[in-house]
Amino acid sequence: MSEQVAETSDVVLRLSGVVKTFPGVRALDGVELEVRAGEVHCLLGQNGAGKSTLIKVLAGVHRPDAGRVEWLGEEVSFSGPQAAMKAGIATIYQELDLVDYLTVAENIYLGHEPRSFGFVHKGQAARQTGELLGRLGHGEIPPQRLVKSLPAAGKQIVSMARALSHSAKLIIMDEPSAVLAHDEVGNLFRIIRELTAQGIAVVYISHRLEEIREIGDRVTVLKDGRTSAVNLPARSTPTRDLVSRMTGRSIEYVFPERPNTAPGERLLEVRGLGRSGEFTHVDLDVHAGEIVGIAGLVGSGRSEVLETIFGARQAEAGTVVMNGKALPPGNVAAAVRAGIGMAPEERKSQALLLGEPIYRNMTLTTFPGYATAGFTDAGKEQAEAMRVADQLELRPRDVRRAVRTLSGGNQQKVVVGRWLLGDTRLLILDEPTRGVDVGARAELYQVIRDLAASGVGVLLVSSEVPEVLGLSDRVLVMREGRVVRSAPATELNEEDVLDLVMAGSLTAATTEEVAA
Amino acid sequence: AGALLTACTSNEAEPNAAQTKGADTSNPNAAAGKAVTIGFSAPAADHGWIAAITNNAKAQAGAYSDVTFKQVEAGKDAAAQRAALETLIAEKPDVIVLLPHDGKELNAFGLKAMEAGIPVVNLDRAFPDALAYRLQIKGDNYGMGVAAGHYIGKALKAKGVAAPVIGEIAGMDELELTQERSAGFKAALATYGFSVTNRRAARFTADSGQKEGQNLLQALPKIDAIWNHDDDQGIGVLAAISAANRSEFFMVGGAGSKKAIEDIAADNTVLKATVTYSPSMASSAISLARLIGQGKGMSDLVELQVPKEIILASETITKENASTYLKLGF
Amino acid sequence: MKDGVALNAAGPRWWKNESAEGLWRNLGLVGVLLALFAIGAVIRPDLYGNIDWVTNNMMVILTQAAAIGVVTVGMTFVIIGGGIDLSVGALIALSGVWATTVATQSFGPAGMIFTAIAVGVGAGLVNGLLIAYGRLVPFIATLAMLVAARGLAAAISGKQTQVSNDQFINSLAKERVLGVPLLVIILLVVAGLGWVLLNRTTFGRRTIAIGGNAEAARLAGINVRGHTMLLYALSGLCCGIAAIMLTSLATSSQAAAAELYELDAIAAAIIGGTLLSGGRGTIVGSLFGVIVFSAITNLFAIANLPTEVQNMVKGAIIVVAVLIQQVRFSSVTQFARRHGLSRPKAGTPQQT
Amino acid sequence: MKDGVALNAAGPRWWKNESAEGLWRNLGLVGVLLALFAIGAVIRPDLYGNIDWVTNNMMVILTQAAAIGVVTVGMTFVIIGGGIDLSVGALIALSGVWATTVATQSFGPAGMIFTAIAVGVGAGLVNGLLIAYGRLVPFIATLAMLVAARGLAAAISGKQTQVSNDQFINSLAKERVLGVPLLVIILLVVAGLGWVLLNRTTFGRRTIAIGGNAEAARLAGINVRGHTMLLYALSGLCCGIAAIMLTSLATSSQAAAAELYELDAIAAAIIGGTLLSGGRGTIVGSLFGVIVFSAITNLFAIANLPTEVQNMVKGAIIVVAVLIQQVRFSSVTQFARRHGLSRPKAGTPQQT
Ligand SMILES: Nc1ncnc2c1ncn2[C@@H]1O[C@H](COP(=O)(O)OP(=O)(O)OP(=O)(O)O)[C@@H](O)[C@H]1O
Ligand SMILES: Nc1ncnc2c1ncn2[C@@H]1O[C@H](COP(=O)(O)OP(=O)(O)OP(=O)(O)O)[C@@H](O)[C@H]1O
Ligand SMILES: [Mg+2]
Ligand SMILES: [Mg+2]
Repeated sequence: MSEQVAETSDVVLRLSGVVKTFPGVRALDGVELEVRAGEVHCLLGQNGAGKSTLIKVLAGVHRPDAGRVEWLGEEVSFSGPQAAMKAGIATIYQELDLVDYLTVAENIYLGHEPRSFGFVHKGQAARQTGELLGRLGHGEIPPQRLVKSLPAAGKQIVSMARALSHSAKLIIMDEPSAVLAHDEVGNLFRIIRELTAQGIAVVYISHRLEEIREIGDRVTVLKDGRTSAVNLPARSTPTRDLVSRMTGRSIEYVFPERPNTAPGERLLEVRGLGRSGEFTHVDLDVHAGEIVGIAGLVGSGRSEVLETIFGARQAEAGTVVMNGKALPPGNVAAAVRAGIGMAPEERKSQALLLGEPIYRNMTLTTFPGYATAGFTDAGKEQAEAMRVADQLELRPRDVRRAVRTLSGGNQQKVVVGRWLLGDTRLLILDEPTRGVDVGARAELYQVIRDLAASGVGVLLVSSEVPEVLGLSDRVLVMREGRVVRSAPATELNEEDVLDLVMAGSLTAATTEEVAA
Repeated sequence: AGALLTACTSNEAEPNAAQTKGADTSNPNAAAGKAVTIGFSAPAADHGWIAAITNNAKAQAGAYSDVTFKQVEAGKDAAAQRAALETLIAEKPDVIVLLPHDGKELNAFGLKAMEAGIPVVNLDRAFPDALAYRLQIKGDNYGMGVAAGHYIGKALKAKGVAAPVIGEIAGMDELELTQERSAGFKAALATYGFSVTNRRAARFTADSGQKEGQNLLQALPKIDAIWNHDDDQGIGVLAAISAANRSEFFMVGGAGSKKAIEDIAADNTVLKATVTYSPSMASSAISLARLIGQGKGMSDLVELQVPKEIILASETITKENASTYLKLGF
Repeated sequence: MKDGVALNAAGPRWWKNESAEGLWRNLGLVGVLLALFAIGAVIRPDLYGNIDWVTNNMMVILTQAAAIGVVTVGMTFVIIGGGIDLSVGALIALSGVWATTVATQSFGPAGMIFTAIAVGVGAGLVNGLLIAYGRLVPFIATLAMLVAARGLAAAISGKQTQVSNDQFINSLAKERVLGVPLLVIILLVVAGLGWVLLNRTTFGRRTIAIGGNAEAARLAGINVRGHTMLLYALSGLCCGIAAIMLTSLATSSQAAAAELYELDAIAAAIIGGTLLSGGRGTIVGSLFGVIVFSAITNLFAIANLPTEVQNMVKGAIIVVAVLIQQVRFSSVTQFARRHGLSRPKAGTPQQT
Repeated sequence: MKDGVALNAAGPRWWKNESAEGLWRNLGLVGVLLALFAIGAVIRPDLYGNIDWVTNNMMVILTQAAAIGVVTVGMTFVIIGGGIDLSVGALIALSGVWATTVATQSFGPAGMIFTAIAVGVGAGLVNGLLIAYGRLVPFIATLAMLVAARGLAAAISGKQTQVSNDQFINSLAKERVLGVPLLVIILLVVAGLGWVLLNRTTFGRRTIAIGGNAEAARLAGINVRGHTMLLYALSGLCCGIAAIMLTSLATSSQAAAAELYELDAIAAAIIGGTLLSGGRGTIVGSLFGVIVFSAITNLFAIANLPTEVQNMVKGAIIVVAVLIQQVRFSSVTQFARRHGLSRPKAGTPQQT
């Protein structure tokens, strides 16, 4: 795509002055957007800037309160998701909205099943699903398997296949890469390129600037529900510019400096930990003041290791010793008592009480601490939650709001913020920055580093290799349920880690790459 | 009256004329006297017998020009009935006629009303406390079981069956009246040296009767006699019997519904007899309540006041006397 | 569909802070109560014109709400905690029957009360054990308990209604304190304690957390199983208390007592705003729910409707009552918003 | 960033094995049935030694499962779709009573069947309307319907048991086809159609979607409300069919018929593996659930247990049956895992 203004006939979608108000929040406040056929149009903005709301307006989920939506040259007002889909707009939503007890194929064709007289053509659906998944580089996911049995990344791929299953002219992707590991993102980009080559437009949302640089053509930046910049060239606009248009400040995407003090005494000692079929012989130590990162592919068993250490899964082999005391396997309460905290991977299902206020979510582990003789102290809880909200730049800052009304990234901050309260000695973080915007991400890095500096041990998993390398003191690399390398972060670089992570699957992948 | 008519009668909601007593000019008590307000309460009718009780009471009251009939609906359980009665007391009727969900549970209410100076006529389900009622008129549940037991015992002895297989299909087992019926049945059978081989409890409904009947037939491949406590649920029991093509035994019913009496008269089913427990007692209760309200006695008796306790005899209806009872069937 | 959240996802209620919604909901129920009162006044002006009668009638309504109200408090906790207790009616019967056996009665009122409560709590613990540690779904476990407890109660009572001869127990239902029946006071005390427990203690917070998202609660270090067990024990405790209240009212107990109380209690809790899927609910709402049901029955008695008509009308009233709550809520909110009474429209995301 | 690096078949697998769970669960129920049979054989060797009797007894068990089984098929759809239908027993009574009024009977069997089905579907549609468009929670809406329908049935029947004179209707229950009672065949046909509907049609798949994730279903463009309404109509349809079956069995109907069928149907569905929170369930499992309940009652009759003992034992059997399903499942899985046949389940508590 050229970066100068092309003929208007190219424009498939044009939004002007779109407003969407939720009680108490004007989520969109006069948004302008112009998307052309065959381009990847990136939406940037801080958590809560209104990106998801905007795409929900496009997808017919929300009706705008004001403004004009032009689709293929005509003003439209979609009556519902069905109408938008019919018009040729397909969407991958930020929150994974799949049905657990339907198969992969059924999820992909939900609502537009290949059918006659109401009977589903299972074979046809399966075949087409196989083709779609194959296009996505995941022909190995069986179409007849229940979605419930897939990990988060697998579900994301199904969501993508679902969007592809509509013969759409515009595909909207709301943070599709948030749950994807590095190699998967490459895959995603290959698909996006295929799509755009066919003249299909893509609206792409991500908080990872380097992705936008790689795949994007033009960028529209949202700030507080308003368009703060339109149609910037994705490749050439300086990061500093983008960030300042998003945040009004200039924050660099940098990691806090590692202190050169030696880590303290050993906090966590894991020996020979194993669960059959998931991981085996995991040994690891975390010292006070140390940040240990685990890198690996999706499905390499990282989350399982974290959950087993925490007692959320029952260890079948090995020991977990915290502060010199062995923890009983499969007992979260004991782990928490021993001073371990964990921010789990899936915020919606594993971490949040969506209907409850923010502060109660933040104090979910600590509320007994603020209580006197079993009586809770709401004032104190709110004050403490407020402190963390400030620290993490939670928006909106009103801690009495229901968590459900927060944007995805802000929900993630609540999950992490929970463990900043109370006296956690070892913090386990599974994908802590999933969906968190650039500015807040820097804050979060700083918070994690500060925690370590105060003597807390941190054990973190992230699918972003630079994050693991940049933030950790020591890095473990996992592959297929085993730790294949453990080294100080300074001794590893991105290439090394990727090599380690993917050894064994590289050959096959390369063949495929050639084929594609 | 063929089979067709038989069925239709059961679908009528109107009370049977024979179950009430019209103005009898030869009886001085029938003459209009002091106006009496009678409060009435019976459990919500979800089954034929209770429905007949309420209908009879209403119809009997309607036959007297001097009676004001105030019915309060008693809902689904004792608590609901207590609640309804509270509002009735507030209206200060002259007499209360009450068929309680449970005599013991409503004993306290009886006491309260009597203390408040309102005579209480207990219909069918006795209060344990003698101070809680002015008059008790009730059927004889134990006697019903006894009657059924004797009918079956005699018939089997006559046939010369030595160790008979006897089935019993009871009504709702949590009701005390069911226990009394079964106790009477057991005692009467014992006098012949017989006992119940299998006892199932249904729920006074035809569908539950069918189910328990079917199960009973299944458990007992050969049967000599069955006593089914209630003719309403008996419709279902008979259906089960006919579906299973079983006829090696005879059955005795209970209560005395019109359909049962007709079946007995027609003699084309295994139902050979039924032992009565007539809802006509409700009509009598209203008549007596009126007399109590007017301070009169029963004209055939020497006593100047209505006696304190009347127990209806449980009669046995067979093919022979069915025609006389037909008009009493409900 | 279950709780309407999904459908309303885009609706204005989404953001709404829970307490305000609970308030409107309760106001809706108060409206229903007033409407019932008004209907009564139209039907029977003679009675409703008499202030003594009206006061007394209110006490009658509350007295009749007392036992089921106590049960509903326990039920509310169980439902908020993500469960359900179908056995409450049966446990009342079992506790009541056990407390009125000749043997128990020989220990006097303290013995009877102790027995009723111990039986209730014990059976509740069994429920809790089956659910928390046996991993049975609450519906099935408590249904099994319902059936078994009714059977046990029948066995203990020999299917006879057992009369209470204890003057103290029997007098409870007659006692009044400052004109308020003792049973009503017991209900208010239980509800008050329940309110404090739910809203002001860590126990309540855990209950809400477990019902809202059991996995999140577990990962936050809450002992989900132990707590779940306590919830059913609490419900059993309420059944024990209710059993004494019912025994006192009826001066007797029997195996068939408190029939279908489970449905009434669940319905009252839901009408009061408790989410059947767990995680949300209020004691005050449940209390109003129970009182509405009691007032409906009372009005029926006063209007002297035939039972079948009662039932038809009752079905309709339930529907209308719930619809009123909803209409009131959303329209009033809109009204308030239009007149700037509620949270202001913000041009930018809220910065409180 | 590198392009197109994919996980391939040689890499880690992406899924856990869960699909076998339904199978194990049903096997568990078959185990329970066998156990019940074995108990019967021990108690009454005379009967169980007779092959004719045994065959016939199986038919009796199935016949008694027929009406409730049909209802359970409808209930399974409703529950999978995220709802619940408490009104089924009442709708059976209402449909049955309406179909057996003197007036309806005068139209002959076709009129009766049509009436029963129309009444069932109509009432089901009212349920659906209240829930889908009136936004009432299913529990409350169908509870209101329960109360109202029983009232209406009582009004229509004049609280009398209505005898069916229609020879055709009455003969349905006696008819056998190749030795199998017609009612059992009806059950099998309904269950078969239900299975096809659930597993092979868009209607069924969308039902699962709505119950599993209503928001996802909405985003996929499914008309959640319309579909929800159809689900309750379907349940009503099943009630209408069941009403005819019960009327035929009892050669009569009445307002109090089909007492507590709602609890039995829900329990059967859950025991059969349907998730009470929606989104999962099987028709075959529900069928097994119904048959287990029916077999229990049958065994009680054969063993001649007193009612109170029956109840206690029934409670225990339900608990044991569910536990057996679980034990079987996890221990077999463990066995398989130890021998490298399958993958372990996650440590998170199992939801039944
Ligand atoms: N249904 C809703 N009700 C009330 N407020 C809402 C609702 N949906 C979104 N909001 C609010 O609208 C604002 C924009 O949210 P949105 O989800 O669009 O943000 P976003 O840009 O996608 O953020 P993120 O990067 O964190 O996903 C936020 O302040 C959010 O709290
Ligand atoms: N060796 C294996 N064989 C089969 N399945 C596996 C294996 N290892 C992991 N899985 C499955 O793959 C899924 C993903 O595993 P896991 O969540 O541990 O990945 P992860 O490394 O944490 O990735 P992510 O960062 O996306 O969470 C899990 O459902 C797990 O059961
Ligand atoms: Mg978003
Ligand atoms: Mg993971």
